[in-house]
Amino acid sequence: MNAAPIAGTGQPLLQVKGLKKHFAMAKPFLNRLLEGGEQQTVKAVDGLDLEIPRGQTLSLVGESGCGKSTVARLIMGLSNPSGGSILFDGADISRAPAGQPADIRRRMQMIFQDPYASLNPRWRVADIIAEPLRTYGMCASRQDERREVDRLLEFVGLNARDGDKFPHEFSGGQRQRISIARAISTKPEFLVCDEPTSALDVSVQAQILNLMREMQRELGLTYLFISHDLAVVNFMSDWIGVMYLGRLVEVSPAAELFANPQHPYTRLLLDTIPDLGMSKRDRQPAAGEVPNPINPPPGCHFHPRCALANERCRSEAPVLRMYDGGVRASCHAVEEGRAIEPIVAQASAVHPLRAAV
Amino acid sequence: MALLEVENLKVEFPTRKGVLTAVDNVSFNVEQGEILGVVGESGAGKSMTGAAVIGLLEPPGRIGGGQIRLDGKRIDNLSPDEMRKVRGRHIGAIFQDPLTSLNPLFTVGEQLVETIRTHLPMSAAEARKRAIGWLAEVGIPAPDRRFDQYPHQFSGGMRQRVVIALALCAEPRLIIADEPTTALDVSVQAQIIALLKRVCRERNAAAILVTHDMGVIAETADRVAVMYAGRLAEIGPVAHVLQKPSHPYTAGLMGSIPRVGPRPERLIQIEGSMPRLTDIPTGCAFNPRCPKVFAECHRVRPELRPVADGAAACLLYEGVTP
Amino acid sequence: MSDTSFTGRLRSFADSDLFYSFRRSKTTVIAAMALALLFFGAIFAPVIAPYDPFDIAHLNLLDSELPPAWMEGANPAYWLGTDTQARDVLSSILYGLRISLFVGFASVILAAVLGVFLGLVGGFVGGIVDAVIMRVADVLLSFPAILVALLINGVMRGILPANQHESAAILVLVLAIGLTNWVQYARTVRGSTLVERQREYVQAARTIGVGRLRIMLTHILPNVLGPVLVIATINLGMAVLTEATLSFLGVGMPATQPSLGTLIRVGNEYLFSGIWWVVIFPSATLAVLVLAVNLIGDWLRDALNPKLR
Amino acid sequence: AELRYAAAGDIYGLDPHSMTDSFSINFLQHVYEPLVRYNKELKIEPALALSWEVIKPDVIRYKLRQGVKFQDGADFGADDVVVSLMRATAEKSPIKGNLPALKSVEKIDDYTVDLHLSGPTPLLNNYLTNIAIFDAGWLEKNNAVAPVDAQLGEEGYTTTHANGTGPFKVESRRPDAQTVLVVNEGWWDKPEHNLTKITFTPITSDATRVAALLSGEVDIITPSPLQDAKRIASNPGTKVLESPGLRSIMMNFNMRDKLVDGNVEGNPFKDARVRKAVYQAINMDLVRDKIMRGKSRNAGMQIAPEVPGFDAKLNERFPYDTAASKALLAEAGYPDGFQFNMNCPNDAYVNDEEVCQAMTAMLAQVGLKAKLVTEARTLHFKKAQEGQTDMFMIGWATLPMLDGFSVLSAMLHSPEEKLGTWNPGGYKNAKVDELVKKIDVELDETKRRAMMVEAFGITEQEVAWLPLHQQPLSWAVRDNVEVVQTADDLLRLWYAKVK
Amino acid sequence: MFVFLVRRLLQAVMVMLAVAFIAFLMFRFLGDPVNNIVSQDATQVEREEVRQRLRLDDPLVIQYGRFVANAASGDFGISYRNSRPVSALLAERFPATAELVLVAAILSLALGIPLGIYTALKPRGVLSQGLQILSLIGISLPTFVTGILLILVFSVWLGWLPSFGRGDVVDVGWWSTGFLTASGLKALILPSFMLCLFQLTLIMRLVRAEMLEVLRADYIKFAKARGLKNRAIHFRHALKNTLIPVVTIFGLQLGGLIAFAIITETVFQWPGMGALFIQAVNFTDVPVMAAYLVMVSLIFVIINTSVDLLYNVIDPRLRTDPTRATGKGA
Ligand SMILES: Nc1ncnc2c1ncn2[C@@H]1O[C@H](COP(=O)(O)OP(=O)(O)OP(=O)(O)O)[C@@H](O)[C@H]1O
Ligand SMILES: Nc1ncnc2c1ncn2[C@@H]1O[C@H](COP(=O)(O)OP(=O)(O)OP(=O)(O)O)[C@@H](O)[C@H]1O
Ligand SMILES: [Mg+2]
Ligand SMILES: [Mg+2]
Ligand code: NI
Repeated sequence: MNAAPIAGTGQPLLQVKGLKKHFAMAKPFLNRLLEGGEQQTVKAVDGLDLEIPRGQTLSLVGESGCGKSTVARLIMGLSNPSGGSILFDGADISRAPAGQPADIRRRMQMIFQDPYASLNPRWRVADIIAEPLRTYGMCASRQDERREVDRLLEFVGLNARDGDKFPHEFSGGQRQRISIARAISTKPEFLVCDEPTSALDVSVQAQILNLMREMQRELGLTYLFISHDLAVVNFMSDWIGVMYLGRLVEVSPAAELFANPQHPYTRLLLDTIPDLGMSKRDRQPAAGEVPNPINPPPGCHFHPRCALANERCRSEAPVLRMYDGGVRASCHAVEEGRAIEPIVAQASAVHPLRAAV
Repeated sequence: MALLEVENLKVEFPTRKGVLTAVDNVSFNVEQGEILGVVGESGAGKSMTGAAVIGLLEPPGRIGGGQIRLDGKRIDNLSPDEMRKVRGRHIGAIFQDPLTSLNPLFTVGEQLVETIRTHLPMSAAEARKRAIGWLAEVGIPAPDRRFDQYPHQFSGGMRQRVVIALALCAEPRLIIADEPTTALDVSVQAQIIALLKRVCRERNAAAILVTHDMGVIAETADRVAVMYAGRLAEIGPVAHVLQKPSHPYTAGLMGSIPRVGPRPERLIQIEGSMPRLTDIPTGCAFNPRCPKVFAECHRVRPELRPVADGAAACLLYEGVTP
Repeated sequence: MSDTSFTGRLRSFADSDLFYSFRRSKTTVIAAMALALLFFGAIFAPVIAPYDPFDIAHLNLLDSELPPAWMEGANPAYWLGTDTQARDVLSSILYGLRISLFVGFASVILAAVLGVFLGLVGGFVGGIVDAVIMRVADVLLSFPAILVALLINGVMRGILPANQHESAAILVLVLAIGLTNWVQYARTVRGSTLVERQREYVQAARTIGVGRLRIMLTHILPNVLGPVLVIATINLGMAVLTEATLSFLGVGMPATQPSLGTLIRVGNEYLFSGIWWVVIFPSATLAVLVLAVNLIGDWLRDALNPKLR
Repeated sequence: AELRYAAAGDIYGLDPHSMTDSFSINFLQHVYEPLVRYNKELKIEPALALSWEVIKPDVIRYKLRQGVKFQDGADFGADDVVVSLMRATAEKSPIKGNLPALKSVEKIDDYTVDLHLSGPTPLLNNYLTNIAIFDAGWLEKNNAVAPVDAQLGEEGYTTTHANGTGPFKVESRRPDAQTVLVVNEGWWDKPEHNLTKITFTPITSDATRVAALLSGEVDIITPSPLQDAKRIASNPGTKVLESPGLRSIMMNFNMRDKLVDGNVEGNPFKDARVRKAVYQAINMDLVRDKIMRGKSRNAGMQIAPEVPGFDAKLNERFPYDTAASKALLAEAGYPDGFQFNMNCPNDAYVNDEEVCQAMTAMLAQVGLKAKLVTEARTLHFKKAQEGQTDMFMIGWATLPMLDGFSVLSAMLHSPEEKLGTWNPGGYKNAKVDELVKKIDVELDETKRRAMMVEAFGITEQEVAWLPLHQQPLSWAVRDNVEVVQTADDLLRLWYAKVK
Repeated sequence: MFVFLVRRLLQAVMVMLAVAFIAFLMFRFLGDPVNNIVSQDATQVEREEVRQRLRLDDPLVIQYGRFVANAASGDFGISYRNSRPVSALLAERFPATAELVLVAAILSLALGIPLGIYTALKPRGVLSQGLQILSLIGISLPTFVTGILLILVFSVWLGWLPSFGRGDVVDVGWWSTGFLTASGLKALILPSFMLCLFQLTLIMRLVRAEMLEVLRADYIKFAKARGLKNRAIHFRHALKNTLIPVVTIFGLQLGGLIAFAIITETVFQWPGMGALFIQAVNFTDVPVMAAYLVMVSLIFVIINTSVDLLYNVIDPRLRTDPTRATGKGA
């Protein structure tokens, strides 16, 4: 893949700098008063730097709770960042609530994870798809609107007549198509997709992923794609960012990440991909679970699970550093060259596969 | 003789619009110590098959036909009380969500001891020792301290370990694991699967592993059954089914899985989606989506036929030619 | 299913699961029929009631205490007999039903509107507004409805000028019962709102830039109304009963504008004197009314509960 | 034997000086006694006083009974009378109105007292039947010489403790639940009763009270609901005691300048023709036959035949005649009638609410629209006295006076100081006012009666009030109980026998 | 746990202050207290004098403070109707109501829970369908009608049970109890039955609904999969989980019992606080109304607080993790 360096040509469509979101774990006032202790916070996103070049896809992967969805919500303006900035096409929208300013927000839309929950069960499909059109006043007349809706339905592979139905009359894959139709109805340039296929069966997932790639080609869309599935991410992305407890531990061009994972956590993730060829192999995955985000370990958050951890890792938080091939990783071990050779065998031999049927 | 023999199993749901057949004429065997993977799309009937075997179909669901034999003895027509004695003692089960599988009001220890003493003649003290042993066995650190804790004091992965201990503590010879890892984090999933594999092997227990996840099957199962719309599409050794699928559906399924490595321009995709149980087409249930469909497919329902090392239900293998 | 015409909708309703489960439950069908009959009687009381019990100019004491038509000494013009004031018992019941049902409906509507509104606002806006609403709700909830109703009733009577009491009685009752019962709606709606608010379709609407109020009204409201309907049905029975109880305690409807409860209170005094019809018929009507409402409420609750499907 | 008694309400406390409620005062006469009392025939007879003589028109001398002991053993004497009468008439006493004429009491010797009055008081003994005599020493000891005024947040020893000379003593009392009296063995009078114990229970609900009698849980109930008479009579073991009573039920008219809730200018009731129209629109025979089950006695006067001042001719009612009524209304300028409000109690008199409902129905037939309000008696009488009604119901038994003057002074005299206290409608007739003042001081009984009849005659012609009927007394007892039923509706259990 | 306690207590105090405020307002809304005191024809000067004597010319806040202070020391003034201190009246009546409510509560639990379990376990049995219908009728019949019918049948027709009152009572200290005499116990039967009927059906329905819900839970399915005996599943696993919400609701219902005692006491002439209250309402005896309100709220608050505490004791999730102690559910 063309691993275009981050500071490549032109201005990236989306730029996120030092993005932070801290949730106050509001212990009731009285508890604090009587039990002492400070106000606790969950650092759901803790200083995130990202850039997504126009027309490309950046994916975020990481375990549940690492803050992927929070990033998506921050970018869409669904919640206010505690710090940092979000630039869309050069304009700072980090403090603008969802939908505002209309001329910028219209250009960015979102596709959600759960095709069952993302459509209002009491609305007709045509109304659902037309809602953004109405809100941004993009259609002159009802006929206009209906024509546009029909076009969108057919674009995503549904029948124009389906507009009169209710969501419950559709299968999961079809619903996700409706969500997509709604998302592209305002002719956005940028789509945030938060695990758009994780609730779908593989055979349907393939349809949706193909559709999204086609759309990208045809409409020149830029994606922020979120998933916990590395194989899916590989299929979709130009860039992959690996998150761990609110921080990016590694951002690399997709091929580079698989070929040459730097951060030990990335390696761990790659190692969890079961693979077809090594059938019945006993893996001994890294022990331990994702730590509690309320009280993350000091220094490098990953150090308790990391074989390479040393004193420095326990006390000092690493920062993202640029390495060869556009790879950026935040790890003292990598920086110091303590990291051993990549553990995951590469593309040539077997086809590791991680799949959800 | 196989440990478990399922023959022409039918699971039905009477509804206002007639009887739904959620599992339709499914037959398979599970050998001693073998892990049989069951895959298929959501709603294909995987869980219902498992539930029928362990006798826990929720009403109005019912077994509408066929036989289930454990060690050659029929168990599908046992009285509720006899069936209860089979459950836990001979067949154990693990469900998807470890969070809700444990009763929040009883300590982990109480639940273990209770299960052990229901099935094995043991004093409370012995049972306690045995229970702590099980906790240690499934890899829970400081088991004697953990024994007296409540489920909510355990993390998700630990809870699933407890669930496994509970399913195994009366030493059944067959375990039905219905998506035991879907609710867990990616990195924990692998741990649990490894654990399951280890205990099955050590105790020479067989398992039916129901899952969405082809990767899990690939690593864990000896044989795999592929279900589609309540029917068995294909069954055979893992390597065979995954690498050289016989049924067009299995083939499509394998193709549509994204893989790590050089990425294709498009994934192979099967058009459409699995039919609802209410309108399964006549003939082969897969015929509307099948790339190799021919006229007969719309009329004749294929039987499971031996193909290579396994078996597939496709007219292509019935000597019918397009 | 996607036919938007009226007949189409009707057909799709007749085809729906709800209607199917309704048809299958015989008790519910019977209850619905009984309820329809009572509603009909109440709504068209002025038309179908043989007499107007409020038209005192046409009462004749000579006709008082006549037994029901099938008994000896009865005047067949009065099917269910007459009371001590020569009022036709059947007509009194129809008019009393009117008042009972009016109080029931009005207070349920008041409670529902108030509760839904507060619940929506509390759940959607959150923060201090929510905290205040819910604390008030907690306090109200820990007091039994009948007591709160008694108190509100007492205070209202205290505030109103003395000669307004009679005419305001019905409003006082509606207020007292309505203000007592909103909590349940508010809690339920708030709960569902908290859930719905997190639903992705709401997030989707927000990303589009739909305003808060609009989201609340067009997206969330329709989706939280299911349980409200169930509560409202069950509450209707409770409200009718509460009204009757207050009237029985003498703080409800006055004898000049009797509700079913008042009829029972007044008739109660004649229970031993052989004029049983003045108390038995209103009691039976009340019981049938509440029973029918409760049966339908029960059914509705089960039918709308996705877990029970 | 034990007698179990249930009434519709409880007594207000144990201090007969702290309340005006005649039921409570009467009940307490089983414990406390007055100087003179009514006997079975409602004639005045000596009680704690033996005899009396008029020394001067305004000074009466009472000789007291000797050898009487209070229930705590103390002797009865003149000091007790002085202290008790002064206590009852003290400035703060709630019942000072029950003995308005008393100025002071003078002890002559241990068993003689002089009562100094503000003027000639023909009805002094009638008043005195209602004033209980306390033990002076006991009052002093318990710091209760001053009357108790509950409204000011005071609680007296006497509210919860009793010590009289009467035939029974209080054994225990739980308000609203049970008051138990036991026989006073040391009573001065020879008991006609054979009771050892009286258990008194208030039961508010008519139905429950009847049920209690029918199920044999009580021996006597007062009142017994009229409508249940048949049932009680037909029940083996119970019977109904009925007789005409003293209490006359009547309606007052608002004669102030405006109607409280009317739809016409001014106040039509100021016109006697309108009042008469109302009168003639009401069919009391029907009310008697249907609502009162034939048990009431229709009245043209505001007093019962037993009461001095009664006149048979005056007791004739104007005939029920709707045509005449309508004609009168038309004549007065209200051919289509008008609207006004009518207030009635719902717990004070026999079938009070029903009677009022029936009246509104009858009035409607001549086009008069009465907006009926029925309430508990406390609220009702408060409103009535504050003039918040156009027509209200009241019942008057003239007790304890047992004399027509009671009606004349309280209800027919125009409101003025202590007179006309129950004339909130504001009826005023100079001649009547003059007669009332004369009657008040006239000691000659025949003259007095003649004047009373004259006054009643005037007011009747003017339809000052609307008399309805005397309500029947209705008690019910078990067959083995014998009680004396007097027209004043008061139960005197010292005449009771249980077989 | 300590924090939880403090928070609940603070909340309870807030509630009581609010209730006291309402009670205080009642004095003002339901008529000027001066009018209740002076005679009809008192002059303006006299009225002012009384006003000053009662310190009614102080600012409202101060008066409220005084009211609260008095109420806290149990002083609610003197009943207009009974001429006795309200606190003494209430104290006298309290045992009657407490015993009635206690017996009714025990009855409704002792019958409601087993019936609820039965109907949940045998949802399609004839008997439980019958019970279901009966329970619906139970909540549909106005309690006063039931009470009257009970009297008619058991006192008047059959003559088995007394129709009114408490029977003989025995004083144990200041507490007068009807538990110690035969007639006292007999007198309890009808009223407590009438009072518990509604709650009984309510609890039965609640237990049934809750139990059915629990029986659908995953852990029950898993318990079955472990081959546990039905008895253990139903009565150990399901019942314990069922009872947690039932405890909360029962706390609320206990309040309901106290309130509904008003009707029972009216029908059966039961000399309790409810009868006192309804008489006070009819007589506008404001001090009694206010005191009843404050007293009953105090009882409610105590009950609710103890239920919350109990809840924390029986639910291990709350016991070990006090931050989750959110009190009762919906
Ligand atoms: N509104 C909130 N209040 C408090 N904490 C929150 C809130 N929203 C998210 N969090 C916390 O922030 C962290 C990140 O959550 P987020 O939903 O972004 O994770 P995720 O990576 O999307 O996980 P998943 O894969 O499960 O969707 C979690 O620990 C979560 O508990
Ligand atoms: N109570 C029921 N009534 C009617 N149909 C039912 C009922 N329960 C399950 N089914 C149907 O039975 C079929 C098989 O369900 P099953 O749970 O076995 O699917 P599955 O393969 O386990 O799916 P998943 O991967 O989603 O768990 C489904 O199509 C479902 O619709
Ligand atoms: Mg997420
Ligand atoms: Mg399943
Ligand atoms: Ni997945």
